[in-house]
Amino acid sequence: MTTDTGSEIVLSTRALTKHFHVGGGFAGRPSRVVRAVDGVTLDIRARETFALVGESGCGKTTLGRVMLRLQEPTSGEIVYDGTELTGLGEGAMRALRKKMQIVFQDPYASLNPRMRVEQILAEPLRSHGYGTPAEIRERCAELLELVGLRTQYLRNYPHQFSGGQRQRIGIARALANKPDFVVCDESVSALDVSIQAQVLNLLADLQDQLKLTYFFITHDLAVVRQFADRVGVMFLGRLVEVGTTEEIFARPLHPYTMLLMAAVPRPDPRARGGERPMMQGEIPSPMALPPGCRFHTRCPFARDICRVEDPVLQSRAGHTVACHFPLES
Amino acid sequence: MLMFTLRRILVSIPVLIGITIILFLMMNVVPGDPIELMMREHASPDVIARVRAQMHLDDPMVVRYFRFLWNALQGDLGNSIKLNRPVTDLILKAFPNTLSLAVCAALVSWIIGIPAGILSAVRRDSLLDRFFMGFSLLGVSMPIFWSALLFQYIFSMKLKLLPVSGFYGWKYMILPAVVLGWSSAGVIARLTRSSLLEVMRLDFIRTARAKGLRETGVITRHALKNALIPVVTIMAIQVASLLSGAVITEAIFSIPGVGRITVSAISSRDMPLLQGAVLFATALVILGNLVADILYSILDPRIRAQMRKEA
Amino acid sequence: MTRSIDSAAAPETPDEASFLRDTVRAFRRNRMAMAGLIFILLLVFCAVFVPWISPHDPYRVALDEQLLPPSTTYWLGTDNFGRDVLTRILYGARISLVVGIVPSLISLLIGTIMGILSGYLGGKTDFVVMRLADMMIAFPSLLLAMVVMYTLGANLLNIFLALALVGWASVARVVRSLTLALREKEFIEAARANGTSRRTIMFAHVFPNVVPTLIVLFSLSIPEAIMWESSLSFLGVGVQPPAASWGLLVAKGKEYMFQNPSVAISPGVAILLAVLAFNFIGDGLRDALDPSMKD
Amino acid sequence: ENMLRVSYSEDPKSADAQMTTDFYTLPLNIFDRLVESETTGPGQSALVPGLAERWEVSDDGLTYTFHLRKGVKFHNGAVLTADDVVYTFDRMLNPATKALNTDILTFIAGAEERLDGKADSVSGLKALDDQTVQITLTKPYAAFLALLAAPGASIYNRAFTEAAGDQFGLTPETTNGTGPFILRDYTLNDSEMLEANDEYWRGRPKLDRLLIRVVSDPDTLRMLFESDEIDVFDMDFAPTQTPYFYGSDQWKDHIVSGPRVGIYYYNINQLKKPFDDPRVRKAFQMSIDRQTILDKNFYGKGKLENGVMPRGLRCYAPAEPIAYDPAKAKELLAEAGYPDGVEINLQQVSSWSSRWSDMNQIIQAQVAEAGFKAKIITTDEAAYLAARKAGDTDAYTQVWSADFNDPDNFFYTFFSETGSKSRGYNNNDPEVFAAIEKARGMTDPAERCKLYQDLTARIVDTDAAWVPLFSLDHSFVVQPRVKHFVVPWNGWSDMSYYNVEVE
Amino acid sequence: MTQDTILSVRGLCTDFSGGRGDVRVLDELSFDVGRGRIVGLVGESGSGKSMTALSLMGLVPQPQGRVSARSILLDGKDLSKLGPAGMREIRGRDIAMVFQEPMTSLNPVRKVWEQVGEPLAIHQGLGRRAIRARVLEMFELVGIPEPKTRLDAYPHQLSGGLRQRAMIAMGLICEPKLLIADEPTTALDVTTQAQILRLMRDLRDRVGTSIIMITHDLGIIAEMCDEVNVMYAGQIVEQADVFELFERPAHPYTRGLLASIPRATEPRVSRRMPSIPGMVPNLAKLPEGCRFGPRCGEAMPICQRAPELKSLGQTHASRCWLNCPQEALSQGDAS
Ligand SMILES: Nc1ncnc2c1ncn2[C@@H]1O[C@H](COP(=O)(O)OP(=O)(O)OP(=O)(O)O)[C@@H](O)[C@H]1O
Ligand SMILES: Nc1ncnc2c1ncn2[C@@H]1O[C@H](COP(=O)(O)OP(=O)(O)OP(=O)(O)O)[C@@H](O)[C@H]1O
Ligand SMILES: [Mg+2]
Ligand SMILES: [Mg+2]
Repeated sequence: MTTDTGSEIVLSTRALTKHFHVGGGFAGRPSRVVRAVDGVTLDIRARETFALVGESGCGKTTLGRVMLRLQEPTSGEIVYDGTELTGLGEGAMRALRKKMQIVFQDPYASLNPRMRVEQILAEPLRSHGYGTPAEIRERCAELLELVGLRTQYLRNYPHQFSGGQRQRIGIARALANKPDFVVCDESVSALDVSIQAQVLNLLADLQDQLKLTYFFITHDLAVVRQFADRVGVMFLGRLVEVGTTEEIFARPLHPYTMLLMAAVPRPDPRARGGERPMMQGEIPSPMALPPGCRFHTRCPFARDICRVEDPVLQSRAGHTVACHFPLES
Repeated sequence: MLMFTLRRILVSIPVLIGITIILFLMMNVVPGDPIELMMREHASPDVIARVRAQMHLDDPMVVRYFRFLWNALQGDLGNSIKLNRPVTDLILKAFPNTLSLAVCAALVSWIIGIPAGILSAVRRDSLLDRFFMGFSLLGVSMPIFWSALLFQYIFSMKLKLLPVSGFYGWKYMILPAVVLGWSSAGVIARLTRSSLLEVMRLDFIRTARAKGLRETGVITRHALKNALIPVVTIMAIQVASLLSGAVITEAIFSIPGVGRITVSAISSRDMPLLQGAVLFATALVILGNLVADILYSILDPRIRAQMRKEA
Repeated sequence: MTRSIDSAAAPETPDEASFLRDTVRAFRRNRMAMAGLIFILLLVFCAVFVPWISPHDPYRVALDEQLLPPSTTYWLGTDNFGRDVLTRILYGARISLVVGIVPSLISLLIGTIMGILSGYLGGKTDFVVMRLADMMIAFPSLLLAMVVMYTLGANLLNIFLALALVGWASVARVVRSLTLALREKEFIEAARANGTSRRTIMFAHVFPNVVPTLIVLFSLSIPEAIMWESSLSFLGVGVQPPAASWGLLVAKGKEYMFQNPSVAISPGVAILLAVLAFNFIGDGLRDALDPSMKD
Repeated sequence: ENMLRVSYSEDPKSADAQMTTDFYTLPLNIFDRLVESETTGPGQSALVPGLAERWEVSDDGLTYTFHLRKGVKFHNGAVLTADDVVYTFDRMLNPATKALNTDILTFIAGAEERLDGKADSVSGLKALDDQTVQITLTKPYAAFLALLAAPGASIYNRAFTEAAGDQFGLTPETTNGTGPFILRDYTLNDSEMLEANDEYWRGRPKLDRLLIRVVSDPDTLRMLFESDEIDVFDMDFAPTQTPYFYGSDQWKDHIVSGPRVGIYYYNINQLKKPFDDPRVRKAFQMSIDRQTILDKNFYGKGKLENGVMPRGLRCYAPAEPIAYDPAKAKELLAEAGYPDGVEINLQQVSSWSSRWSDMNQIIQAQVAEAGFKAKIITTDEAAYLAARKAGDTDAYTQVWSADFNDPDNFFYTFFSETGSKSRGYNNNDPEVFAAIEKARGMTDPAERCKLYQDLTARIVDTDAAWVPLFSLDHSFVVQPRVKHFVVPWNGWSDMSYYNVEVE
Repeated sequence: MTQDTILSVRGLCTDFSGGRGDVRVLDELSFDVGRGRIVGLVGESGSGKSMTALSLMGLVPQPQGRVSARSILLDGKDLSKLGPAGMREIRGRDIAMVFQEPMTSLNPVRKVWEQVGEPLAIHQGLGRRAIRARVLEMFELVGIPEPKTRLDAYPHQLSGGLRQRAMIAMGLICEPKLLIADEPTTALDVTTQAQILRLMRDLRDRVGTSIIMITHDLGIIAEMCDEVNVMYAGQIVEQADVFELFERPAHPYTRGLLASIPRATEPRVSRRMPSIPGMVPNLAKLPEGCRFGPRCGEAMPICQRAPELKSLGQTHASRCWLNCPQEALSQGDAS
């Protein structure tokens, strides 16, 4: 391990749930429920990079947003640095936001096209009463330098930057108030390969320098392997497997994890063609979850019990997994 | 679908009630007494007072409002003060005229507006585009009473093709419908144009072209239906707004429609008639919106699914 | 510093072209829109300086010079009081432009505030505001305007009021739907994640992003208001003579159509041109402000 | 087919004469009155027997006995009786009717009590037998017979009218009279169709049918007329077309014109400054160039008036001419303490025809020369009526044409105690009030006329309480096939089409 | 050009005229596609991959875009000499295209089978029944489960994977000689992506269609392609057999690219990954000489001059001075 992951827990969730009601409304029939996040219990340690992987629509973004209370959880607890967030009032929550930040996927959409870089960076500072305008200006310049951009860009608009530069601005904004905990929601997915590496390097440097904790949401397993300390694999609103990166990649216990990893195309023409196992069928809708293990419809190893009983997350061979019949390596 | 319709109707109830309250307040806070207006100086103050009392005009406003509401709920909109006829009768007699005018006008505006919009979108920035957009905007830019005069003069006086005014058959409908329809054709044309331009930028148009489809095929088979979705929804609303916007046309072409009744109700402070007419017109606009939504869902399978799910 | 990698290749002077400049450039390339703009500017100039430009008094009554045909003294002839039609049209431009602009501004202001509040706050606020807007939209607009004019009296202020009442609701609807879309944007979410207050978000993030649409709405609602005023004038509840507005001039001139067509046609043409010009400007702005139409 | 097509600019709203003060064409053609005023020449009329064959007036002028014509039938076949007459008048005075024309009958004994709801019947109304009606007045009133010829005094059938209730006159089914035409079709805001009454007691009218179309737009009306969809073009509905028709070779020979027993005037409110001062009022009179307005704005189709009575009215005599003299007016203003001019308001109503606003604009320009800074105030009718009643107006212009041929119709309307206040003159001159009351009861026509002429001098010259302008001719253009079209004596648009013929 | 070449492009240039003058987005592209081969087109965003596809299809937005080429031979026929009508004949019949976004590339208001079968109606004039039958066959071929019930579905009723399968069915329905797939799996999940890629390869094996595979994912290239063209700023910078490319990348850009791909198969060594400094140049403001020069760690003085695409053997070519040592050295001396 290259980062000194502390053992103290910076953020944890207990049975965190977020359900969306779609349709319905008054006088309509009861609306349908999307179980975007369905009972997630998770501990994130200080100064680690915790990666969350899973397929599109499995609830990664929702989990990240709920953790920051950008969306209200339906039930469950979020404890940040000893503070229970769920019951917190508006004002207290706003104050806490200094310490918890988020970097978004889309560098285009996450910067207000009508604001100059300076205004973008100053906003979080102002929201938390950072100091005099002069101090704020100074801090903005400092931030820009921190992410490797020249300070004369302060007066430019977002559209005058390339994707990678924009993402740096997004990162600078997240770092404005010296947070401890940063959610990176697909922060490098939209970037070109050659730029992606630059930004990942930047994130790594900043983590070392500023002692940050990353909650790193992605669907790119390669990035996870190269960047994360621990990994959580999510499937339809549930965590199905959690462990250190090496553990998970070397010995996936959950069939889903295994299949996910098998699906990643390898940048090596010699490795192709090998008959890797492949998932069949479609992912069930989060509105109509099957009974039992929610993965059983696609699982090549499913047995009777899987169709009836929902497995719980349990410790197994150094990491945790939610499966009746975890794979043995 | 039924649930959806029901829900929409439920939501529009506060709107209707709100409108009657606003009207009631507006007409009551300003000076002017329908009885006095009706009797002018011919009646002594005593007589006026007596009549007012007979018509319950002296009751507190709240009482009067709730009486109105209660009666309206039972389908009784009262008697017109000035015309001395049941409001419901008056409106129901005048309504078919206005409706046929509005529908014909809407047809005209579609006949002008939609092809104009399509052509100018397809030939964007060409002379043709300018011409068609200009033509439909011309209708928007001419006061109705002005274009009415022009059309009457040309088609009735000079060419003797159509009757000047009146409402006794389909021939009488043409001029007013053209005048009124032309005035709203610009909206349709502009919407069609921008909507089509928008659709033509979408990915599936490229897909259609990649199949080797001709440009006309691309437009008729792929772009048009998508582009017309917002247009059609506006069209339904437009019929409703033409219904209430026909005031001037009705006056010029001597059409005994709702608009004329309403105008005279305003100037004579004929509250029951005005309330009734506005309530009716409003209900129609709401109905138009509802129809628009239903049309929307018929045209767009995504919305259809949505509504089925919601209901 | 190792991290400055990026700056090395970045352009020294970043692309100067700002949003505004792009818009102006795109607008200027649109010939119809430019023609419209020039016409309107000319009109505004004439309207402002008409007392110095025109030798005629717009209110002088000279019954022996009734309904003269166009001549070198009276370029567009005279009306039934012997007043110079051109001068009246230019004076009319003052009122008509004001009638076009002021109520549009008012409805834009109200509509924007309501729309942003409704769209951003959602919930009860949204329900109430939208039902209010529904009411205004469902209320037959010409009748609403007439009710206002009849009950509160026919004067300029009430015309503003009537037109603003009619206009704000549709603005609010548009702004609301824009706000709803913006609310889902990541930069708004980022602001919330920063602990930025709702007021600041609405004011500093949502508002600037609806401005381009507002500009387009504005330019398109001016001609609409001009037409509304002419309808009200025709019904006798608009601007009152001897003041002149285009709507009034056309409505009055119509009576003399067969004696001196110029009296009716000239102000009509003025309306026509101005409305077309504003429409072209509006379309030009829409195209110029819509980034997807830009290359 | 033998049909005459005429137009109205607004829907008459009802055929019930008791319910309207504006629209008399339907009553005049559907009903008859006890007495009729017949047009005997341009601007001239005579009272002739109508449903009453003959009548007697008692010497004290208080009791009128009418002998009804025998065998007159209503459209529904009912025979006219004296009880119908009593019923008709009682209905008008019955407060439940909410009738508008009650002042026709207020002289009848007991009328006020009935109106005020203090009595269930009118003591002065009696059916002596089936054919005889006796009406008793509270005091003699010289113009009573003329009043009974007014459209508002049309006679209804008791049984039918009672059954129709408040729907009387609104539909063909609820309308019934004795007149020359029968209402066959009534489409609100569109048209009314009348058909000849074959049983009419005076003989069947020459027209088979009479169509009254509602056409509110003047240009449309003209085009309808020119494309032969209308037979009679009423220039009152489209005054700006006057020069066109007078100048048109096709039409100028088909113009039927007649004087109007009506007068254009300016009202002045004496309750407020500056018109509380007679010098200011005089100045106002003198600062208006009436001849120019008449010539230019009304194409010279009329005559200047200098009194309260227009030409054609009984007792009319030319009055002292009012000179147009802005210089003098200015002097008078200065004398009254306004050397720098004075501000006044000219009131108008937005829904009125543009004729009034045109006139105000011209006068605004004209009186400016004398130093009146006139502001034109436009309100809606309700607000205007309220303001007038409250005495808040300065001046307004209007026209009044005779309902019945008697000066009382003018003097009482404007300068009686009630009229002066409710119409916003506030010419609170007790002598004038007394004189008007006195004139009403005078029986000697010559003496009575003299009194009215003196009153004119007093009101117009001495008090300058009123600004007479002019009386206009009323012109119609008719299609060549229309025969015997005559402008009614009072110059109204409302008329009986009994004598008109179509080829 | 050999018998086995289905497409041979020579000197393809595409220019755009816009607000700020003309921009050349494709600069002298030349490449071949062999019969039954899968040729990859890889490069970063904006490098001109999609534009290449559109240029071949004749779908470059008009009138801003202009395409010119010395020749574009499709099975011997020169597309660059065909007019719009001729191109329409070819499109959908001889060359078909599968687009990136399966959701937006299908018309939301028309049933899937109508859309998939439309090329048949256009090019073969088949009736509705025949088309429906063919579409059903195609659905089976591309592995759409329960194909019968999917015929009458609307696009929104299908999942992303199914939609992309339908798109592929649409592309293949006229049995084109060449299928261009522009990032066909970018919008899909990893697992679905793998299914689609396998499907495309199977189809190539069974039907024998040649495929141009456009992607920015070198993993996909390695999985799928026989040959690769690497694009940078509107030019092909390296052209090679896929094994050649991954084992002996000749261009510094390709090398940088390969190095900066994170690998899921190898344990982490360091968190700092090799990366190419700088950013992709703006086509309107290209650097002098080699377009990659400013970002290149191995830049030399001669890189001020634009290098040519130089053959390094039968199956390999690269656009870099490093591959022409003599010239590079002599130039270096001269300057
Ligand atoms: N506001 C919302 N209302 C209703 N459903 C929602 C809402 N937000 C998310 N969902 C649903 O919740 C589920 C999880 O969504 P989420 O965005 O968290 O997935 P994700 O894993 O981040 O997917 P992706 O990889 O595509 O970003 C999805 O089915 C989505 O449709
Ligand atoms: N309409 C246009 N006008 C001017 N330039 C354009 C236009 N469309 C595309 N371009 C330019 O052409 C270049 C090539 O674009 P292209 O879409 O082919 O890139 P790409 O390699 O497919 O990228 P991506 O991976 O993002 O799809 C880009 O630099 C782009 O800016
Ligand atoms: Mg997500
Ligand atoms: Mg692309």
